[in-house]
Amino acid sequence: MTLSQAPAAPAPLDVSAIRGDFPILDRMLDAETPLVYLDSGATSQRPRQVLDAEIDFLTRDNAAVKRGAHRLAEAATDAFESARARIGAFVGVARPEQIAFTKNATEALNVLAYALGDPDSSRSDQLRVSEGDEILITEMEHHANLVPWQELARRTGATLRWIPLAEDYTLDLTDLDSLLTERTKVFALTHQSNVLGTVNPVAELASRAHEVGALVVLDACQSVPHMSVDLPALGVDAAAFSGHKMLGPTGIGVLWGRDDLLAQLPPVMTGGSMIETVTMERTTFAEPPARFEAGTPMISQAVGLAAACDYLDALGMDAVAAHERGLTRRAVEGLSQLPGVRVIGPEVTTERAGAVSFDLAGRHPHDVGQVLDSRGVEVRVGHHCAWPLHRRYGLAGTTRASFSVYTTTAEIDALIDGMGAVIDFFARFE
Amino acid sequence: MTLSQAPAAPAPLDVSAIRGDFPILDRMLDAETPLVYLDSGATSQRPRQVLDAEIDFLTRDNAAVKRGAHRLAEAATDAFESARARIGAFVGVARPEQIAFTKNATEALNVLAYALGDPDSSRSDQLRVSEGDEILITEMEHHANLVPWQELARRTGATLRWIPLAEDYTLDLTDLDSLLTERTKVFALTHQSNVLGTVNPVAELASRAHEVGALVVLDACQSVPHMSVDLPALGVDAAAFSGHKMLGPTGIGVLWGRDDLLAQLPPVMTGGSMIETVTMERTTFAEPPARFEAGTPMISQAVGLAAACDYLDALGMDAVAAHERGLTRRAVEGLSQLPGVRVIGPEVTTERAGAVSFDLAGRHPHDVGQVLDSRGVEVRVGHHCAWPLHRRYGLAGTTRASFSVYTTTAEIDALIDGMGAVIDFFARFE
Amino acid sequence: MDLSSLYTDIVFEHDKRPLHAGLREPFEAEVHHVNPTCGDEITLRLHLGGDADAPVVEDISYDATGCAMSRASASIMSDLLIGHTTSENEPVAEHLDRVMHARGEEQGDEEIIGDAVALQGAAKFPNRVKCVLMSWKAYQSALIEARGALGWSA
Amino acid sequence: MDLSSLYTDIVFEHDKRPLHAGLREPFEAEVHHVNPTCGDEITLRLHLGGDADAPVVEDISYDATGCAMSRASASIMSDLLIGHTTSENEPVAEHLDRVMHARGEEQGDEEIIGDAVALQGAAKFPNRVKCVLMSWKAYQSALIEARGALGWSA
Ligand SMILES: Cc1ncc(COP(=O)(O)O)c(C=O)c1O
Ligand SMILES: Cc1ncc(COP(=O)(O)O)c(C=O)c1O
Repeated sequence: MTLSQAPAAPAPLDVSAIRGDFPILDRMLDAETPLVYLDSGATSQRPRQVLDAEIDFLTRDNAAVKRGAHRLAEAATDAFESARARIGAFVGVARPEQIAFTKNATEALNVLAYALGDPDSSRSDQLRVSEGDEILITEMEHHANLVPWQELARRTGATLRWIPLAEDYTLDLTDLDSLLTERTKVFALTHQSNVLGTVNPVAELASRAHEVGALVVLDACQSVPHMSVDLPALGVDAAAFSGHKMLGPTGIGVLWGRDDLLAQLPPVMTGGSMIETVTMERTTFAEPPARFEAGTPMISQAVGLAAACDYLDALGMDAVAAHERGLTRRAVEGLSQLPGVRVIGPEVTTERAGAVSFDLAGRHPHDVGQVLDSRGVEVRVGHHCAWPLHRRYGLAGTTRASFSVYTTTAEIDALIDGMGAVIDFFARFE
Repeated sequence: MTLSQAPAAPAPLDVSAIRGDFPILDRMLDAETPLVYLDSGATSQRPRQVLDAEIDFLTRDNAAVKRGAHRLAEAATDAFESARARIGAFVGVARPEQIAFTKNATEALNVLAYALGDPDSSRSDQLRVSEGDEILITEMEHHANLVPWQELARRTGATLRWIPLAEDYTLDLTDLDSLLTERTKVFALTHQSNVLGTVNPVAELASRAHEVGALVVLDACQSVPHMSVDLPALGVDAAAFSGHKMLGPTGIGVLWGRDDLLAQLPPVMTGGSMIETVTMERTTFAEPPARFEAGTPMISQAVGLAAACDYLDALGMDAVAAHERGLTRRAVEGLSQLPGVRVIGPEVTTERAGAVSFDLAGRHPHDVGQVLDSRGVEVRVGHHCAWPLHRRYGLAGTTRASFSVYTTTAEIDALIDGMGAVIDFFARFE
Repeated sequence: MDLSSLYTDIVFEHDKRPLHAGLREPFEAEVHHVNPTCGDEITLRLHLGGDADAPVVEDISYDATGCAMSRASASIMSDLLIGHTTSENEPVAEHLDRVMHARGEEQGDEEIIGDAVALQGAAKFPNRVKCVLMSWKAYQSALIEARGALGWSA
Repeated sequence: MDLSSLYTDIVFEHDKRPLHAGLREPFEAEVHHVNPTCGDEITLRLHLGGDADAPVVEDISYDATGCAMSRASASIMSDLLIGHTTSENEPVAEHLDRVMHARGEEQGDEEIIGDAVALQGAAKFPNRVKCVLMSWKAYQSALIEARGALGWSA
C-alpha cells in the first residue's frame, strides 16, 4: 500500500471552531452584508486568546521592564522575557538573545541597513557596507525590503543590484553568478512574495551567497505566519517579521540575527535601557538584544505575540500551511476560469503560498475592489507595496486575496462568485 | 473678598472612583501585601476605558490602515486618523499632519537626530547639523534626550554642549550666553526632569534659542501626562512624548513638529506607506506625517492613546496637576523629616512636578527599594536613565516615587511609613 | 451598499471616451502626480493664454492611468476648465473639493460643477476621494508652474 | 515577603567591613564592570602567582560601589578565591552561578561556596542576582586578561 508511505497529512483545521475565537469575523458590514475578510496578508485578525493575554498582563503585571527592582517590575520583566523566548522558539531560535523587538518588520530591516552602513571601522569589514560594495535584492521585494537598501546605497556610495523576475513569476536566476559576487556585501530577499505567492529557494540562495561572503537578510513577513519556519536552519544570517500578520498585535516586529552578527553591529536608535555607561561625553552600549531596544519596549504587545505563537502552534503550522494550500488552490482554479481574469503568480502545482493576486482585463483593481466590497468581500487593491514588481508585469496594480487560519472555503467561493458579479456589473456599461 | 479674585481652583479628583477604573490597583503582591504603585513616572497603569477602546477597535474595525480600499480598511483608517487628531488636540496641536507616531518617545528623538544629521544639502542649512555646529542639551536629560544627540555629534563632527545643573536642582543659566550661540543648531531639553521634578522655563529658553536661530526640541515625556501642555504655545519647534506614561499603551510615542520643520526633514526609516513613487532605481517620499511612519503603524495603540487623552481631559489636566502637586508636597515634607533622608529636587514652594527622588544616607537605593517592596511599596531605584545627573550630585543612584491620577494620600503615607521601617530595618545591623 | 451612486453612466462614458486626453503642444507646464496608495498616475500639461491679469486655460492635455473614477474625473475636469479664465475656474475647483470632503453630506451644484456632479458618489468613500481629486490637484500644481514660467505670478 | 533570607548578618558584616577592599599593587589585570540598571560599579585587580599550568590567585583587590548584596559578594568572593589555584576556584564560581540562577530552587553547598551561601537569598529576586554576580564576572574577565598579559593562555 502506498498510503502508509505518504508523510502523515496534518489533521485539517477545525475552521468553524477557530472562527469562534475571532469576534470580528461575525461582524456585518451593513445590515445585509457579512464580512468576508480576505486581506490577512495585509494584517490578520486576532483571536480572543491574544487579546486576553494582553489584558491579563495589563491588569495584573504591568510595569516598566528591565529597569525596575520591585516585584511588579520583575513580574513584567519575566513576562516580557518569556515572550521573547517563546517567539524565538516559534521560528526555531533557541537563544532569546538573538531576538530584538522592533515596532514592525520595516523597522527591523531599517535597523539592519543603518547598522551595516555605520562607518565605525572597529567591526569586521564584512559587516560594513561602503563605497564600491554591492547590495543585492530582488525585483519582487516589498518596499520595506527595497527602499532601506536603496537608502543605504545612497548613504554609503554602494551599488544596489537586483535579481529580475521571470515570466513564470519566480526569480530569474540566469545571471545569478554575475549579480552575486565577491563585491556583494548584503543579499536581502523575501521568503514569500506578498503579491505573487512565490516561495523563494532561500536555503539554496543563502548558501550561494555565503560562498561569496555575503550576509543574507530574510524578509520573513509572509512566511512565518503561514508555514513552519526554522530561521537558523534556512541558513540566513538575519530576518525580520511582524506580529500583526501572525494573529498578534500591531506595534511589534522581530529582528532576528545570529550571535556573531548582532554582537558586532552598532546600535541604531539610542537612549534608555540600551546603554552600559553614560557620561555627558561618552556612552558605551549594552549587549544584544538590549542594544537594539532603545526606550520603553512594546511590553504587552510582546506578551500578545507570544500568545499568538501559542495559538498557531496549538493548531500546528503544518496544518495551517495545508489549510491555506487548499484555499489557494480553490481560489486560483476558480478565478482562472472566469473570463478576462488572469492570476498573477505561479501555478498551483508548484510550491506556492496563499497570496492570490489577479488582473481583470480592462478593469482597474480599484473598481474591481469596490464592487467586491459592496458584497462584503474585503480584498486589497493596488501595488501592495511592491510597485516595481507590478511594473515588471506591465500592471498598474492587482487585486489580491489573502488568507489565514480562519478563512473558509465558503469565503473563497464568495470571492469567485463576487468576481463573476464584478464582470457582470461592468459589462452593463460596455 | 480675596476669594473671588483667586483663579478658580479645579475640583479635586475623585480618586476612589478613578481607582475603580484601574483593575491592576486592586492586586495583592502576596497574600498580605496590597500593591502601592509609586512608579508611574516609569510607566503608568491603564484604565478600563483605554483597554476597552483597543478591544472594541480590534473586535470591530481592525484592518490595515491607509493602504486598503475596502470598508473595513476605511473604518480602521478613520479610527487611526481620528486618534491622531485627538492626540494632537490634547497637546494643543490643531493640525494632525504635525503628529507622527513612533514606537516611543525615544524613537521620536532619534528620528529628529537622524533627520537633522542627514547630509542631503537640498534643505535649509539651518536644519542640517554638520561639522563645526553645536548641539546644546542639559545635564538633567534622560538618556533618551542625550545619547541620540551624542551620536549625532559623533556622526557629523558637531560638538555637544550642555547647560550644567545648579546646587538647587535647577539649570544653572549663568553661562547661557556662551553656551547658546550662533553656532547652536539644535537645543534639546526636557520639560520636566524625571528625577528632580524640576520644571524648566521652556518658553523663555525657547525664545532665547530662537534669537540665535537654533531649533528647539522638547522632551515632553514627563510634562504631557501630568499637566496641561500646549506645545505650539511653548514656542518650541518639535517635541516627543510616550503613550505609556499617560495612561495609554506601550508601543506608541508621538513626534510633533511644526509644518515647516517636518516638511523639510528627510525620512529616517523607509518602507511601505511612506513613499510617493518607487522604482528599483529611485524612491520619492510622501508628505509628513506619512513620511515618518514607515510600515504598518501602531493602529490599535493609537486608538488606545486617544482614549487615554479622553480620560485625562475628562478629569481635567489642571485638576490632575493640582492632585499631583498635593501628593508631591505631602511626600517631600514627610520624607524630609526622616533622619538621613534627603530629597533630591527643588523645594515644594517652587513650581515642581511629582517625581520625588531621595537619598538615604549610607544606604544604597537598591537596598532601600528592596525593603519598601517587601511592604508592597513599588518605587524605582537607580539612576533612572539620567546617569550624568546623578554623577553631578555625587550619587550612585536615588530612590524615586512618582505619581499619577490614581495615587492616594494613603499611598504617600505608606511610602513615608515604609521609609521609617527601612531606617529601622537597617539600624538593626549597625 | 449602493454602487449605482458611484458608477453612473456619465462616469463610464468619460472613462470609455475621455475628453481632451493625450499630451499636446504647446504647454507652459507639465506635472506628474501619483496616488501612492493605488499607483494611479497622471501626467498633465497646461497651456495658458490671455495675460498676466486674466490668464485663460487654452488647453489641458493629459495621460492618466487609474480607476474609472480618476479617469472620468480628468476628462470632466479638462472639459469644464478649458476655455475659461483661471479665476472663473477657481470656484469650480473649490466647490468640488468641498463636496468631495463632505462624506456625502453636501450635494454638488450642477450649475457650478457640471458633469462633475456625477463624481460626488465617491464622497461617501474616503478612499475614492483621492481618485477624483488627483487630476484637480495636478491642474493646480500645473497652474502655479505655468504662471511661474510665464512670469505671471499671482 | 521574607527579607531576612536576603539581608543576613553575614551580608551586613561583609558590607560594613569588606575583606580585601581597596586597590593594591602588584596586579596583572584591572577590569571595570558596571550594572547598567542600577549603576553599581566595581574596579577589580587580579594578581596571579604560580605558573602557566597552575596559576594561583595571589591577590584580588577592588573598589566597589553598590548595594549591600553586591559589596558583600565582592568581599566574600575575594576571601574565598585568594590563595587558591584558578582551577580550585572554578567549581566555586560555577556552583554559585548555578544556585543564583535557580530562583531559590537549589540550595548552595557551604562546603563549596563557604560564606557565599549567605548570598543565595538573592536568587529569589532575579534583579538582585546581577548584584551578587557582578564581582564574580569581573573576576572572570580579569582572569582572562591576566593570563593574556602573562602569556599563560588557557
Ligand atoms: C524625561 C524622559 N524622557 C524620555 C523618556 C523615554 O521614554 P520612552 O522610554 O517611552 O521612549 C522618559 C521615560 O523613560 C523620560 O522620563
Ligand atoms: C513581504 C513583506 N515584507 C515587509 C512587510 C512590511 O511589514 P510591516 O508593515 O509590518 O513592517 C510586509 C507587509 O506589509 C510584507 O508583506
